[in-house]
Amino acid sequence: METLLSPVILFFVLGFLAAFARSDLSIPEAISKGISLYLMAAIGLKGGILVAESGFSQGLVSAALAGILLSIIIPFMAFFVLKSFGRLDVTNAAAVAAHYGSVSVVTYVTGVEILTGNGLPPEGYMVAVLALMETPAIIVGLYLASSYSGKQQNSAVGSRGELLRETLLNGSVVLLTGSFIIGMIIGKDGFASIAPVFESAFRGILCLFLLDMGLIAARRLQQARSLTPRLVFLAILFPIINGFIGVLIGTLVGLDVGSTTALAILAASASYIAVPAAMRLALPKADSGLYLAMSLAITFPFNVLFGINIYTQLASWMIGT
Amino acid sequence: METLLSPVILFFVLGFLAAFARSDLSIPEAISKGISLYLMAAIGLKGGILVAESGFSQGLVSAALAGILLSIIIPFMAFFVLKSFGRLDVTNAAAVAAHYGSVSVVTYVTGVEILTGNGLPPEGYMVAVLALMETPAIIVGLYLASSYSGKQQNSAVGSRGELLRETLLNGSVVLLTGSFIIGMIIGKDGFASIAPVFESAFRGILCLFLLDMGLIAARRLQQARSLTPRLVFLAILFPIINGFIGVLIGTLVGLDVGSTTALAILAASASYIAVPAAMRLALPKADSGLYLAMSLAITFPFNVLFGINIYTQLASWMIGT
Amino acid sequence: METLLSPVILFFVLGFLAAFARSDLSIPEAISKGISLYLMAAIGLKGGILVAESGFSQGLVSAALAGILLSIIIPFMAFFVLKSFGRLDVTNAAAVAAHYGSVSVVTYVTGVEILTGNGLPPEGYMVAVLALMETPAIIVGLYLASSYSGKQQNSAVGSRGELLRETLLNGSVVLLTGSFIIGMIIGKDGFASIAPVFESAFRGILCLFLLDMGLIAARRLQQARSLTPRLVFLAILFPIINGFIGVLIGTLVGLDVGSTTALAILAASASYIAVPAAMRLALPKADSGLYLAMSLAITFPFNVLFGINIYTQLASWMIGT
Amino acid sequence: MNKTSTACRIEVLVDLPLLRRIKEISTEVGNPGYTVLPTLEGAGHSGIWFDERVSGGAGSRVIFLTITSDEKADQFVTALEPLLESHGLIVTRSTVDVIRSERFQ
Amino acid sequence: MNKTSTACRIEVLVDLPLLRRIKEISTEVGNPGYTVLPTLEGAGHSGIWFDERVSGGAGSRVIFLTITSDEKADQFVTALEPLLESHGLIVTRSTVDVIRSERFQ
Amino acid sequence: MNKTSTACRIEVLVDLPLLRRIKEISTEVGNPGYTVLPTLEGAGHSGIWFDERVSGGAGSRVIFLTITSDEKADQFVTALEPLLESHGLIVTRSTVDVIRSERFQ
Ligand SMILES: Nc1ncnc2c1ncn2[C@@H]1O[C@H](COP(=O)(O)O)[C@@H](O)[C@H]1O
Ligand SMILES: Nc1ncnc2c1ncn2[C@@H]1O[C@H](COP(=O)(O)O)[C@@H](O)[C@H]1O
Ligand SMILES: Nc1ncnc2c1ncn2[C@@H]1O[C@H](COP(=O)(O)O)[C@@H](O)[C@H]1O
Ligand code: NA
Ligand code: NA
Ligand code: NA
Repeated sequence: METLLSPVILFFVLGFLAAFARSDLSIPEAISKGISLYLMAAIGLKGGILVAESGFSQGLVSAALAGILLSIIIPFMAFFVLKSFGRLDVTNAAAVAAHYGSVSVVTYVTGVEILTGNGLPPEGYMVAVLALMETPAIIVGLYLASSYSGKQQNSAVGSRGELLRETLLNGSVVLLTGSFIIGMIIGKDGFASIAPVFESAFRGILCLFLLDMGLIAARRLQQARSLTPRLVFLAILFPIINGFIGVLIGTLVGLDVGSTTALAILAASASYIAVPAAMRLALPKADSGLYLAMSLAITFPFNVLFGINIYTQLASWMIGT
Repeated sequence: METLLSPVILFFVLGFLAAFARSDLSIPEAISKGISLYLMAAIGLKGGILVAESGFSQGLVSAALAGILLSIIIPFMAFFVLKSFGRLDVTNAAAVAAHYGSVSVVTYVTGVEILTGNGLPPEGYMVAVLALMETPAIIVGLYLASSYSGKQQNSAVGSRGELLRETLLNGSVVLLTGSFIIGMIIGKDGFASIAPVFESAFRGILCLFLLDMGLIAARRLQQARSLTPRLVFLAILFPIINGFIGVLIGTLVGLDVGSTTALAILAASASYIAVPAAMRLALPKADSGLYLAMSLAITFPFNVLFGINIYTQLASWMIGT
Repeated sequence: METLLSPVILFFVLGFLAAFARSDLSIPEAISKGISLYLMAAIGLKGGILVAESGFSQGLVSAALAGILLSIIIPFMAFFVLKSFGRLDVTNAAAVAAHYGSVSVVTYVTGVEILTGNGLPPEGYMVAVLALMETPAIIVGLYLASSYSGKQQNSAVGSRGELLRETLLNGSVVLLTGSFIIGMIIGKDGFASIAPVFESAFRGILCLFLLDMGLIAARRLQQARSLTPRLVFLAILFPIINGFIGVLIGTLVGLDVGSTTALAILAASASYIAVPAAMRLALPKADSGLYLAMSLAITFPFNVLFGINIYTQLASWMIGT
Repeated sequence: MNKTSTACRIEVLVDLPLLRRIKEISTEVGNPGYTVLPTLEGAGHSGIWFDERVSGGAGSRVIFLTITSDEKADQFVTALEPLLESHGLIVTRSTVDVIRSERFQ
Repeated sequence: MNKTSTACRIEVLVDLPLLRRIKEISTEVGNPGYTVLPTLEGAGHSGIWFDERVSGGAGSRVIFLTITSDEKADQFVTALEPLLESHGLIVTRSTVDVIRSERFQ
Repeated sequence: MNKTSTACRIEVLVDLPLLRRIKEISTEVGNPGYTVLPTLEGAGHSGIWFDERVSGGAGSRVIFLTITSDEKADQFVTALEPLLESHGLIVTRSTVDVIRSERFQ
């Protein structure tokens, strides 16, 4: 409850309500994009610095494997549910499934803010796990689309290898990983002089970004014509199930409560950056209004408003602090 | 005098001179808009936090009523002066009058900075008064235009109700009010973690914004072809008179010196956000170059450079500190 | 070596590598431009404040004369080398030469950060020298182009006087000079309230800007079709020679180590703001891909990664601390 | 090869606050497809304007671009008429070749 | 006076992630000249989109504009065909007068 | 119904630092109306450019768009000629239908 009254969440709600009331409030796209790059650089740096301090531990390897595993199995499960219960065709089911296998940086960032506020900061290396989880689901999604539809989908836009390269070099992946490495190199001392920007300002800027996310989420929701009640239901069910699996696996591989919750948040979140861009290229017949609506307009708000708290409770209860 | 040498004012002067000398210095529009949203969020938050601390007082109600009253009577007075002495036709007189009835957020913000610097911070609830004063003048302006010109003006663009809804949900009104409410909810404690952005950075960012305002004001002035000496005179007379009335009413309803000055600043300032947008829609025959020049290029600089000081002196003298 | 591991430099390297790997990472142009304006305002303010504290000294006059001298002789020397060894035609040689005679604000800013980190902060008035050195080389470049090609080059776009006016009123020159003057007026006390933005945030924002510079430099390099090995060689040789001359002259006129190094950095750096814009107008036949590649994609990285350190060592050795 | 045929390309230069109305009008005449393009500045009988954004889009203009059939173009332009005069819209119309013209009926 | 002659003006409305491919295709048919224009928002059979940038350009579109000879235009459009259907590109073509037409061969 | 008639639509792709001159030339031939459109990137004989803004607009281009009468179009293009060759402007011209053509004389 208290979490819901944090400024970050309140700004999200403000944006959502404003767009719903059809206010013309809007943040220039250049600013949104700039803030989103800032958030990635900041979260990458912070993760790197934490790792520089505590050193790579065994936990990193387990968490990384757990993350990759999750980003492969989640799209498989999601695909079949979307096709059967969700009544989507193969292409759309595969495209949506890929989104749920990948991750949302801002959900993660918001989660870390809340966890840190509750005295449960996740390990720094979870940022590396975040970066690792961005891409695999895209490959799984494309595999699903081509095996089940029986045709090669993206011949016109270049080979699959090229698409893979583009996805791995997606700006957000590169910036996150690069900043993580920079954080490891500079360590806490090197960070001091840039901390006013990348640390002190972080929460305030996150507020502005979530205001924008609220606006965008509500607008996407209003314009989502192909969103059936079944799909809305799935867009809430998926994060719960995936978050639950995340908590389970995190506990099994021996992560602490904060990191387990972080893994659950990654599992539960759905991409809205790297994956949509890849899907527009590789599965152009998939309905972009649909996957963006599910990921941005339903799953994202759900996670931010409720999911993060649920996974935290679950993890605390499972691991027992 | 000292006020004129504050960095905020000096950056305004720099922008003004640069544009006057026809330098190509310019701030990208996305940045201007981003900063303007930031300023509204920050001022809203700060007001809300102050109210959360001191509680809603009787002062709020009086100030709110005083503000709404001002924003109704000012356009009436301005309209007749603009029509007779200013020699404007009905439509232009009504459009310009609406600007003077409404308020300028940045003038207010600059005023608060100066007042706070002088140890006279206005009450937090004045932000709510600011939000309340944005809209009524638009309605009065439209009323004046249609009663005196004898024809329905905006039939082509939808009903008056729709226009009213759009104005009330104008981005700046929504953000200001929303942030004010968020400020009241989070209070001083919740604000701490976002204070580096919304408080410490405020003055520096305001400098950059006023640099831009200086550029824009000078460019508007250079391009204002329909600006007669009489109208220039009125664009300086209006803030003085309205500021004076503001001080009077503020004193009458029992506000303190800071808040009285704030009310005077609101009365004296002219809108350049919500009102121009509404006028383009509802009174398209009015000359946008004219009302923006009067409001942005003359009244705004006048208030920032001289008005704020004048109203402060007047209020101090009337209320006597 | 240590310098190479500062976050500012590492972000530059990250950008460079990302663009080289053809990642789609990119910073919105509005943000780049906004940050670049911010950096100029900040560096101008800081210089002005330093001068306000220490007063104008004799050093300023010597440094200013030294700077102007450098910005006149460098393009002459560069022109003949570019024409003979570099095998460029008159127009291109003149255009490139003008770039090397002028200065790069960001190289200077990065240099000051490194110098300050090493306990060798240059005098505040070096910012004024920076502003003075932006323009003269343009005039020399145009003079060279018209005397050696034997024809009037820019008749179609207005007189030379007009071009000069435009260059002197170039946004970056105006903002730098204006902020410098504001800094002198407000002094340390007036600066306190805006320091969180213009001082504490400086390094962090510089990181983001250098990330962008890395991206742009690498992209320019990839697209530079007319860049011959000889020109690449010159784009590295010029900063070394010019930096060396800068150290010499700085030592001769009696500057301290920090200021001497700063003068060397100014001499060694090549413009990529004021000069390219002027050249597009006045020498349109010159290849903009070429001069931007030399200045932005080779000389800039060279200076940031190696040059600044070399000039510091040289100055320390010559002046002997 | 794809069937090429002709269609009507309409561009409307419109004040940002009025864009919503233009979209509604276009949709009402059964022409839901459009693309909006940005502009930077301009000049005309009513003087110079430039997009500074601080005045809430009052001074900003965008181009509403639609490709449609001749009939729908006529209907659209007719429906725009009241706004044309009052709000000083600039409307141009030209014929273009389109591929897969069935999309623009 | 400069020689004026006619050329073919092609506009392709394309998803940002696909732009690179369009450039390649244009270059492959021997038509290396182009200019890219921004757009703000739009609507069509697949609903409304707007450029919010946070979703990595997935929702953004740009206009690829090229002026070329009739032959090259034909070749370009033919080479685009596989993408036309699959990726829902919008292609319009018109004739314009150009000055110094030798630049657009 | 509004009177429709034809006018001449001219587009000039121009380097940002040169825009001021183009406006002056247009005004000098008695054609004060124009709209400026942004561009993002492009390629031509002189290589690829993209709008990164840090190099002060040297690498940026915009489109100067004007709708005018045939005569004024001729005059404008003639007045542009010296710049055409020297500054590598790209000028296209086409005929469009306009409503309220009296505005574009
Ligand atoms: N008739 C049209 N006129 C202009 N733009 C269109 C039209 N139809 C579609 N578009 C643009 O093309 C995009 C994709 O169209 P569609 O594939 O029909 O959804 C739309 O979002 C618009 O930006
Ligand atoms: N064929 C073309 N079609 C569209 N734009 C072009 C074409 N050729 C050149 N341009 C544009 O004009 C700029 C300068 O062309 P150029 O002088 O040939 O390098 C290019 O960078 C493009 O933006
Ligand atoms: N002849 C023209 N060519 C292109 N754009 C024009 C022309 N005339 C007017 N405009 C645009 O339309 C806006 C309004 O025109 P006006 O109502 O004449 O002031 C101008 O600011 C320009 O952006
Ligand atoms: Na996930
Ligand atoms: Na007022
Ligand atoms: Na130099």
